[in-house]
Amino acid sequence: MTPLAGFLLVAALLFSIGLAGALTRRNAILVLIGIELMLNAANLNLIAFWRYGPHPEALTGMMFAIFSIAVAAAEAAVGLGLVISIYRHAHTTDLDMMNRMKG
Amino acid sequence: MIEKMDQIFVLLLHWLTGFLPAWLQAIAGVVICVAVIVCLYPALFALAVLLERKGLGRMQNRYGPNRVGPYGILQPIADGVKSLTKEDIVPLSADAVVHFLAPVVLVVAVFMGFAVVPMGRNMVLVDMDAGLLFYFAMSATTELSVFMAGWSSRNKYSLLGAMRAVAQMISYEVPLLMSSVAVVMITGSLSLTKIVDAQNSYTGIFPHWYIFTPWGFAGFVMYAIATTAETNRSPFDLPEGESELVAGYHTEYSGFKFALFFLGEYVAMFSISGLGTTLFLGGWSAPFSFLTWVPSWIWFFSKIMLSICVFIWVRGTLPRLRQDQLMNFAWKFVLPLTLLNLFVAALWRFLGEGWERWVFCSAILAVVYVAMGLVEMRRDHFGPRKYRYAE
Amino acid sequence: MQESISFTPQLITSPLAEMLWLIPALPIGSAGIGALLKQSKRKTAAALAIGSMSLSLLLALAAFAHVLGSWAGGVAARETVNFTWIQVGATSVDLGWILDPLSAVMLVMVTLVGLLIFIYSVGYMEHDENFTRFFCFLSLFAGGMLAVVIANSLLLLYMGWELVGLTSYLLIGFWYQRPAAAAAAKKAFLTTRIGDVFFLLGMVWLFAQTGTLLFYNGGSGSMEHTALSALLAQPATFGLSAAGAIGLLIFAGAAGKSGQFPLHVWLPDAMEGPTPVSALIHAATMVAAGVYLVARVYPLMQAGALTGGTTTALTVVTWVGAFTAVFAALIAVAQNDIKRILAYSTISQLGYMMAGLGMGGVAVGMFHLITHAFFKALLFMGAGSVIHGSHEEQDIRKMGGLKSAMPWTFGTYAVGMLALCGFPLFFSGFWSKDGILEAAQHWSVARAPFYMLVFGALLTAFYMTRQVAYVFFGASRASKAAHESPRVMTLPLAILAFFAVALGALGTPAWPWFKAFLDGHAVGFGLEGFAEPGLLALMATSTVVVFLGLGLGWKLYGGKSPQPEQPDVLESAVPVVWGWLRNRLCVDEFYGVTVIAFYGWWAKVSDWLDRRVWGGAVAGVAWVFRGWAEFNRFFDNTWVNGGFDKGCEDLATGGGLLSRVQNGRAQTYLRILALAVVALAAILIWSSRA
Amino acid sequence: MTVVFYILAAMTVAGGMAAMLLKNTVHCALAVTVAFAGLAFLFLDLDAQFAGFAQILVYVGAVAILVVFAILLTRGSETPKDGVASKHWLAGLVIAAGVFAVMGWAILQSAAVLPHEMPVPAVTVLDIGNALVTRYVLPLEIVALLLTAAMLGAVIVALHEKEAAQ
Repeated sequence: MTPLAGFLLVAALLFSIGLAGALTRRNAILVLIGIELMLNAANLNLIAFWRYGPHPEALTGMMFAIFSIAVAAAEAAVGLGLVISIYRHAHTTDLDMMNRMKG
Repeated sequence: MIEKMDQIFVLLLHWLTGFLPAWLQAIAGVVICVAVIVCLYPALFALAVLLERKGLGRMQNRYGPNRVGPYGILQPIADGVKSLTKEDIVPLSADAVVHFLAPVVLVVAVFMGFAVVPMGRNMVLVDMDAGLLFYFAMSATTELSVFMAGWSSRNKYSLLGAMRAVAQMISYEVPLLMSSVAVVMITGSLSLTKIVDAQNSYTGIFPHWYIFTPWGFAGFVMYAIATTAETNRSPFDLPEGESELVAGYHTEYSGFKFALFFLGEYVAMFSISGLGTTLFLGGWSAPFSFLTWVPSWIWFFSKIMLSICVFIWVRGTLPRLRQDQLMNFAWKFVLPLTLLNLFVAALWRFLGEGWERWVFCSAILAVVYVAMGLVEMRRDHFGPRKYRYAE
Repeated sequence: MQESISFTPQLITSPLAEMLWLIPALPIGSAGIGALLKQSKRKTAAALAIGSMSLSLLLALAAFAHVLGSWAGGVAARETVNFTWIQVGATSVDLGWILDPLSAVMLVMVTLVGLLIFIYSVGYMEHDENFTRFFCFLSLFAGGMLAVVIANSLLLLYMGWELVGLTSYLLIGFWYQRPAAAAAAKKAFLTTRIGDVFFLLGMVWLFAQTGTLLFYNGGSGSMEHTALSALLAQPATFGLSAAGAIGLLIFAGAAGKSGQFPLHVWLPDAMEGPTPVSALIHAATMVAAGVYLVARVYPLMQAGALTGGTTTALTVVTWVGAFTAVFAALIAVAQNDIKRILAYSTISQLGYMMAGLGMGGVAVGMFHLITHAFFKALLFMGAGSVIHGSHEEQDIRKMGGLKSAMPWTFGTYAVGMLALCGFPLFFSGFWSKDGILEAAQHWSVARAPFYMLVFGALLTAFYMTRQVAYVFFGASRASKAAHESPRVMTLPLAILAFFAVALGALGTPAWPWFKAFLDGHAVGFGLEGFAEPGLLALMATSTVVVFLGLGLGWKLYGGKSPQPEQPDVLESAVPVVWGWLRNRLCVDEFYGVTVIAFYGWWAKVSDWLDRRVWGGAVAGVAWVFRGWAEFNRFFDNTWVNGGFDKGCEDLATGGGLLSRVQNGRAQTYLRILALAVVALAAILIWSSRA
Repeated sequence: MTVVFYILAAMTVAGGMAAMLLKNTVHCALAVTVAFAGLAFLFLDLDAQFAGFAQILVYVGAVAILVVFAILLTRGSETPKDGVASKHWLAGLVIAAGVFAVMGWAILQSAAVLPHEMPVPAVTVLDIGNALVTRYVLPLEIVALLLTAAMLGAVIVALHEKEAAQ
């Protein structure tokens, strides 16, 4: 089993874990954590492809990863801010309780 | 001979590892260095504690510790023994694992920082390409440990202290980074050894330290303020403000864990002042060209001790801030000025050699600093207290 | 001006000629400043205008001296300064100014008379609240006039020409509160405009033919030999050459400005303006501009003439001039308004000048122009002084006996009157008029103009005597006692009187200095000038005629003081003729029933066309579109909107069904997304694997 | 496939698992921090120094702190009575498993499994910096803008009620 495949598998596993968490937990914050995990798995993929890709000197994957880290930080900040304001509003972070936006 | 004195530790290392088989030498070298660092800094810590207590005593017009040994020199040893022999109490409702992990994480993270700080010519553990980044990454993890400590020992004082500490550290990390980025911009490298080399030259007898440039001076002032807050030193020592919350996040710690926290704080002080020395005070380079014969490591450690003395002096002098004042100071005063400093550094970089850059940069900095100082000093800034961060 | 030098390397333009543009620029500039002044700044305005005018006078004198100096060396200099104004492809429109005897003399005359009139009007207008505006207009007028004078390009001349027209409109209508004044201003503007249209046509034609509007340009100007011969070669209608036709068109413009017969009607009404204006514009300068224009383009008119002979254009000019002279003089006899009399006399004198130009050449006409400018300005200002003194009274029958009331005015007025009548030997009018008569005597085409002009001279003497007798002699019929005018008004009168006498010396047959100066050849003093055959006889005739007129006038009007209401002596004698003359031979009425009526009718027709035909068409189009719009509205309401509503309802129901799926739980959506990803990825891999 | 890789992978996956499984939310936060750290070390193992340290700085230093703050501010630390899993947790689990299956299948399908070795790319921080300010300058600026906007947005969203109250 080649190193690339190994990294990819780890990333896939991490992604699935994050997805599972996002799908099964009720706490909004933990859902966010799951999403962060998924993002990180993607980053790992990018870095792995950069490392084992044909043109590492082009830095494409690396840049992709760095930018996605930055974006993920922003996303986390905004998401948590939303969770807090929702909590102030509804006094819960339980996603099952929050189904007001239904058609 | 001078060369030998300068490189004595390096030579020593080579001599020691010389006995080992080749495949072991690299690892052995690293192990030895780590061991040295881990032994050296606690010793310095003891010295610093003694220094602080005596110095504060003098400043507060009283004798410091003077019972143990002549002039109480042995006081630190007594303290160490006491903290090691004390019973290690873990509160019943505490989260035992986290409660145990917190000090460990702190100390580990703090010691990691020394890996990239050059303590003398050729005396850096890992000459990393992204040394500065590594350093800040490590110092960032300490915040987590503080939170762990505060949260795990189910105690509202601890929690409050931890929250305060974390908030404060995060807010002051930004100016800390910014003020160092200026240096990186000028040097063009994140590697601390390169930064020191860039400052290790002289015009006449005077060195090219960054503190002797307009932006460098301003940046150093900002850096000093940020470090004081980052290490929870007075006047920014709210996280362990005795009068408000007993001892902050390590209220529930005792014995060796407490000692670890204590050690961690002081070592953090050492490492961060070492970084400051490296960034602005020319690292291990001599202050005057005719003093270069003095071994470089002596300069490094004397500079560190000097900054420790400044820490102590500040603590003895200034009163403690209020939480909201602290935050306002960080976000509304220090951060803008560091940003301005970035701009000025860029200007410095692109104005090129010559007297103009001195005039322009100094003028800009002076004007803005004076104006902002006036604004901040207006009376209506000291209004009734707002409990935003301390709820 | 680089061009001029490159065209004529042998001609060196002196710095004075370079500076010539300052002469019109100064008054125009002062006008610009005066326009910005506050109404209350009366002194400043007057000082500004007079100062700039006197500066121009100094410059003009300098230029005159310069020309004199060059003339002493033989042929008089003609210096031009030309520059390109607009450059369009190959063709360029050039402007420029010229310094030659003609322009020099005119410059001096205009600036001098103008300055005197400025000074005079300080006194005359001192009670007017629009003092500053008045001086602003005056300066503007002077500037325009001077631009006309120095112009070396027909275009520049036309600019100044129009500026002059505009200012005369503004000045005639200066008291625009009076309906009469406003109407007179309009009349003047429109009438002169008719002439100007012809002028413009002539100018365009000239440009089309010669490609330049410069008069003199070192051989390539439109008044110089090459261009003229080209124009002669070009035939036009009525057996005229292009040169003649263009000349006539330009003459039409001149006739408009200097009130020749068909277009003279505006001039008498223009007397509604303030008296200095009448003096400046309608006696001395503007009306002279027409004559000056003809003199400028004289080469064009004369082109193709055999030596000593004449051309069609000149013949036309002559006849028009002669007719106008007699015609206006006749009307003048029967007028009672002091200023109207002078106005008609001006018209007739302008006729004399035109005739002189037509028959005797530039010198003769211009000489009479100069002398007339001075004594007619004198007369107008005297009349103004009289009006001022007798409390804005203008009817000569309500005056009388002012001789004792205002001696200065009387003395100067008498001098002017005698000069106008051409009192022998001592007065300039005599010599200048004599020159014209002599030219008429020797005219090869016809004798009639000579007799007409002699008759005109008789009438002139007669009506002037009548006027003076009415105004200054006999018992006073005025309601209020008259008083002498202030010194600031009488002083210019005195100066003008001096010139009215002295100028004659420049044109005696014994020493025809003026003619020589304009034609640019040397001159010497010698009584043998009188020895010319027929000259003495002619002088004798004119003398006799003048005395006849004076005596007749004195016999009829002198000494008695008829009341205003009782009819005039001649009226009781020949009432019919008198009536005709009183109504100015009904020219205005004639125009009223012909031209104006025609325009009124035409306006009605156009109005009808507008309303009925074009308006109808527009309305029809509008109606069609409205119908179309109505149809569209119907279509929208029924089909489009209806269809949309139906579709929207369907969509709403569909959405209602679909929205069941959307239960507002984020995780549900995420779940569905993940399922979709799984399916998609599976399909992709499966397809790619094969 | 070195030992280091296996250790780090185990650490990371374990951290992730713990984060998703533990009952106490704060423990979850700490566990996810471990996972983040493990990922950072994986980056280092991939010779991506810069990315690794950036990962530590951003995630361990900032995001984790944010998370615990959020947890404490929303009183999320005490575990609810009726379990931590939502309804349909089983469906979620199945779907996640399906996703992993598809991905693993894809990876094992792909050319990544074919053995090929790449030399360690000689990429210094200087190169990254140059690339950032030359070729990737536009994305850099955009990300800077995004971060500023996100900061302001987060502050406003979180402070909104307070502002209303004051």
